[in-house]
Amino acid sequence: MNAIYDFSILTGGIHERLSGLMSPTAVMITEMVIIGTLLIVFVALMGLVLVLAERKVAAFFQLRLGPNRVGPWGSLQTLADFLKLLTKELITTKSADKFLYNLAPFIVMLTPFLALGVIPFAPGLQIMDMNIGVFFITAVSSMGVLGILIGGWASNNKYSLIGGMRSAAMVVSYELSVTLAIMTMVIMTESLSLSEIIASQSDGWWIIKGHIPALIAFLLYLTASTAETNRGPFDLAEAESELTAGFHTEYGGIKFAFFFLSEFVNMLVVASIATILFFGGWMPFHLPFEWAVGFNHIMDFIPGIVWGFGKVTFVIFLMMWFRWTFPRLRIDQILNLEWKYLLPMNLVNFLLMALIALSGFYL
Amino acid sequence: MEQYVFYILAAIILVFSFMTVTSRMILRAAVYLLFVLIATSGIYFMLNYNFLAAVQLTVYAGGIAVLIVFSVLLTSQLNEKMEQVSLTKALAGGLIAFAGALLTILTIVQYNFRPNGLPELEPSPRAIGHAMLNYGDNGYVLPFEVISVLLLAAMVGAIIIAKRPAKLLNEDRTAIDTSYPSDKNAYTSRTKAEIDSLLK
Amino acid sequence: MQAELISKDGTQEYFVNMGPQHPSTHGVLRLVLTLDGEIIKRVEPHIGYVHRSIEKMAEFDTYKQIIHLTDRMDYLSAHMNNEAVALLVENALEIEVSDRVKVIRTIMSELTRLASHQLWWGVMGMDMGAITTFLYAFRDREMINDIMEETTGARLTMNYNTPGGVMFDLHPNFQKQVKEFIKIFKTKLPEYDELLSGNIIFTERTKGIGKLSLADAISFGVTGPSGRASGFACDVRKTNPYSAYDRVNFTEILLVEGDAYARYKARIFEMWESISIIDQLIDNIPEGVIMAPMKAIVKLPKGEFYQRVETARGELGVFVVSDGNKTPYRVKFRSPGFSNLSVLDHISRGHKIADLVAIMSTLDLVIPDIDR
Amino acid sequence: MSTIIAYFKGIGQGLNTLWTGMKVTGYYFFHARKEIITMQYPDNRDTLKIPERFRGRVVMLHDQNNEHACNGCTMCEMACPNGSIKIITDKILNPETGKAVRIIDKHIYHFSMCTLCNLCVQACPSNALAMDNSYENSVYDRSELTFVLNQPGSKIRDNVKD
Repeated sequence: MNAIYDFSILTGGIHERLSGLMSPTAVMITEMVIIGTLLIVFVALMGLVLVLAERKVAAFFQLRLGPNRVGPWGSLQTLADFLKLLTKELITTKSADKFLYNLAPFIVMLTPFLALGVIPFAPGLQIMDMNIGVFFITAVSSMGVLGILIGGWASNNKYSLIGGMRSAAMVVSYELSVTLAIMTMVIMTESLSLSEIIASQSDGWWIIKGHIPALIAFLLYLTASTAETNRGPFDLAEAESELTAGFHTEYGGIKFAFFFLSEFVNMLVVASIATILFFGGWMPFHLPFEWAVGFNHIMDFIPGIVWGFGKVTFVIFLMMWFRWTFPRLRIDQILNLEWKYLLPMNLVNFLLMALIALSGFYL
Repeated sequence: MEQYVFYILAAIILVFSFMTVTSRMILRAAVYLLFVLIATSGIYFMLNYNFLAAVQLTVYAGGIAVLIVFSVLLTSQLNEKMEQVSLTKALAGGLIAFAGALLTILTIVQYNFRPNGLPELEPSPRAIGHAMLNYGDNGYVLPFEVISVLLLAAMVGAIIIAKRPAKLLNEDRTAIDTSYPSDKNAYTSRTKAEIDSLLK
Repeated sequence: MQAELISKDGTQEYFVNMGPQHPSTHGVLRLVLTLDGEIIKRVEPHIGYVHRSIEKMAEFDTYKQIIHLTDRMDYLSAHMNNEAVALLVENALEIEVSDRVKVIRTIMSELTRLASHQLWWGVMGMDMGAITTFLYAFRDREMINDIMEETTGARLTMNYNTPGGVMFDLHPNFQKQVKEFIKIFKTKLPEYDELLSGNIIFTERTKGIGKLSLADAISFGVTGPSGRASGFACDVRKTNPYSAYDRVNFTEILLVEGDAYARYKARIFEMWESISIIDQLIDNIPEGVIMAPMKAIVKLPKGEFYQRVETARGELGVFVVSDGNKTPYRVKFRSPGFSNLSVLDHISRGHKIADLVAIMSTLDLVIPDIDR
Repeated sequence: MSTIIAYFKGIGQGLNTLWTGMKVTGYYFFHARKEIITMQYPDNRDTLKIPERFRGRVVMLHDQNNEHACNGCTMCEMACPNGSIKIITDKILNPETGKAVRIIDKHIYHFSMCTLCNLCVQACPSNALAMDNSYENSVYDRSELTFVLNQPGSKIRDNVKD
């Protein structure tokens, strides 16, 4: 791998410079502050970019132009919207449970932050390399639904409550499929650490190396994770045409922005996981054949950060494509889909993958 | 540094545990419990025992807490405050809790902790996996499998209990006239004569 | 609000106000739902939020002036509503309009029907969560609106018919534009099928939902595509042909299933039929006057008159009691939306909220048509 | 066995229908440049084509001599279903014949009440009224929607019959 593009040189340099200046504890605190700030900036920036991207993509699917008034190509539109949301009055409905009502947006916002902490976007561009990275992400992402559930209840609105209950029933069941699809790939990667998973794909992405079961696992993961992020066609929690706005009917201003932003950051998280598990994270496109050495070498010259974000963008685009094409499912159909189709298929696929891993029948 | 983090986490656990049992609003109590569970996993993280911490998050914070909130939402007295506990009950409960705490603290203080001399196990998921399915020394395959069977039995039992006699959800739906046959996959236009013949 | 009920299972029923402001009631319809969880126990439509007393206003207007009010009832089939009143006056006075007017009216009716069904299709998709269909439908509808605007001068409230004929002659571009539109729309209509009709999510959500039996359709008076999807042969164009419908070949769309998908399919089939009707007529519009000789002030003879036409939503009846004056004594519109709404409670019981949205969408309600 | 085949067949068919839908939207996405139909309204005023029959609002036709054809017969006032036209007539003496002749003082048109039904234009015996193609008619005050259709200082054309 080309060492020029490794971010650890940069981060290591900063660490050494700081260590020369102050005590280890102070270095640690300083670094934590820097990283925290950067993470918040990153999330805010990605939120703005993704919201704009969603609106533009939706517009092109629908033969519209999308935002094009504020800034060139409408690039500042989301910023303007964000400022508008910031300046709005924060209203709490009269008989809402104020503590829980105000807490819910933060719980929802917390989980993508936690998950982003362990995701490597480029070589060295990772806050913490945990040896159970994938497991950690599934663990924290299961908490996000609590925010929706609590927010839906605390709003004291029947539509919100229905939305929250739907979301809880849905996320709790789809978590199984997400985890199983991830576990299917973990059989191949033989590690839970995200950086090791990426490293195992230096000679080819798992979706190519793992062929049939990997492809099935990818489709299953994509479906289940779309459902877990509450996006269309699984956006039952908000279900505009049935529940007006679902669980965030009563939220306004910046609290609404939190719910809104968390959906997009969650999308980024699940797309990153898909990228890391199936498309080799920031690994360049390599073919696992002898004759492809030259080709592999050329691919190395494209920086890892481009590969990483390029693939994430692709997965996000797929999810947007789903959202802007399909009608919404009904709650019982969603649960049917999970328990009668995704879960059995996942289990069979898991078995298939285990057999393939045992027999060594992968590239 | 680590000490302070521990104190903070311990304080969170203590305060929110107390609030959980004293809160008179059932859903808030559940949310306080969530904080306790998260702080507990924080302590595991501090001990560098990532796997257990993640399990704590998945099973307790993500699973149990969600289920508790979910089932709390299904109870009927959700909007009312729980009744005030009577003084005698509170006293008795406090006394028992105090006695339990005293006993635990005494035991811990009196016990002479010393290193056991065993080699340090690397808490990697790989090692845990090996230990789980190992039937030699330090192997846990029997408890692992027994627990699996137990969980399966519990699940089957839960399904049996939850399964109501097949009752139509739309029982009070006005009876639909089924006098004409319905071919669900056809949906093609028909002439009036065809419909008349279907009706006969 | 009534006390909340405890059902047999010990679960609590509760009320939800769906509307008057709600994204899927498409206007100001208020539905009071009695729910058990997500299951609908009862639907109680509360109407009257856009009541403008058109029937009362019509008592003070001359017959020519009534027509512009009918534009505002079912604004999506404005032309057919106009035609109903115009035909009533013509039949009452026994005026024979020229063939040209008849053919123009038929083509315009079918174009309006197409536009209405296109809008319905887009909104149906949107109610189901597929927002993209809405924009595609509007793209195609725009062409019809442009044709309408060119000839009648308005896009929605056309007020094109008048007793004895039509207000303007066809625009010179009309034939060319309509042929162009038909040509384009024949390639776009299969897309509708690809996007929604065939989509497994869509079929799963509509098949077997909101079943309306033939007997119920007749007893509730559900007409139009909604009624014909249950096998109720109620097409006024066939049963009581008016204008030029007796000289064109078209099939009356009849299905037997009576569920939401059948109602959906009925409208899709109807679009093809509309295209075929326009195809047959557009090339041979006879020459003739566009206005039969009429007196300046129209007075209907004493008596009662009834005229029915097939709008995009079903059978529109106009009932006029005349006392011989220049204004009617009493006017009553039998609007299809009102009868179609009445069946909502009956067919949506036991379904889920999401199904209610689908059922309402397939009934194709236009609230001003219900309230008048 | 047949149920298993049906299960997988169902999955396959379902995925196929989904893919069919995605192809349609995908086509439009990748041909966005050609297919976009948005009209950027306030910017495209120059190229906006309004059909000549478009009913914007009622106007009275004046020729270059500031003369109109309205003799104040109030046919339009009677034809209007909403009462949005009010004609105030005046009488002047014709200097040649010495008879009193009816002319209009003000032809008042309440645009706020108008439904643009075209009946007044049709009712006019001397074709004095017409519909213009204006389409930006919003104002800040209701009173601005009341127009006097005959221009100040205008008079009736000579050849108009009474």
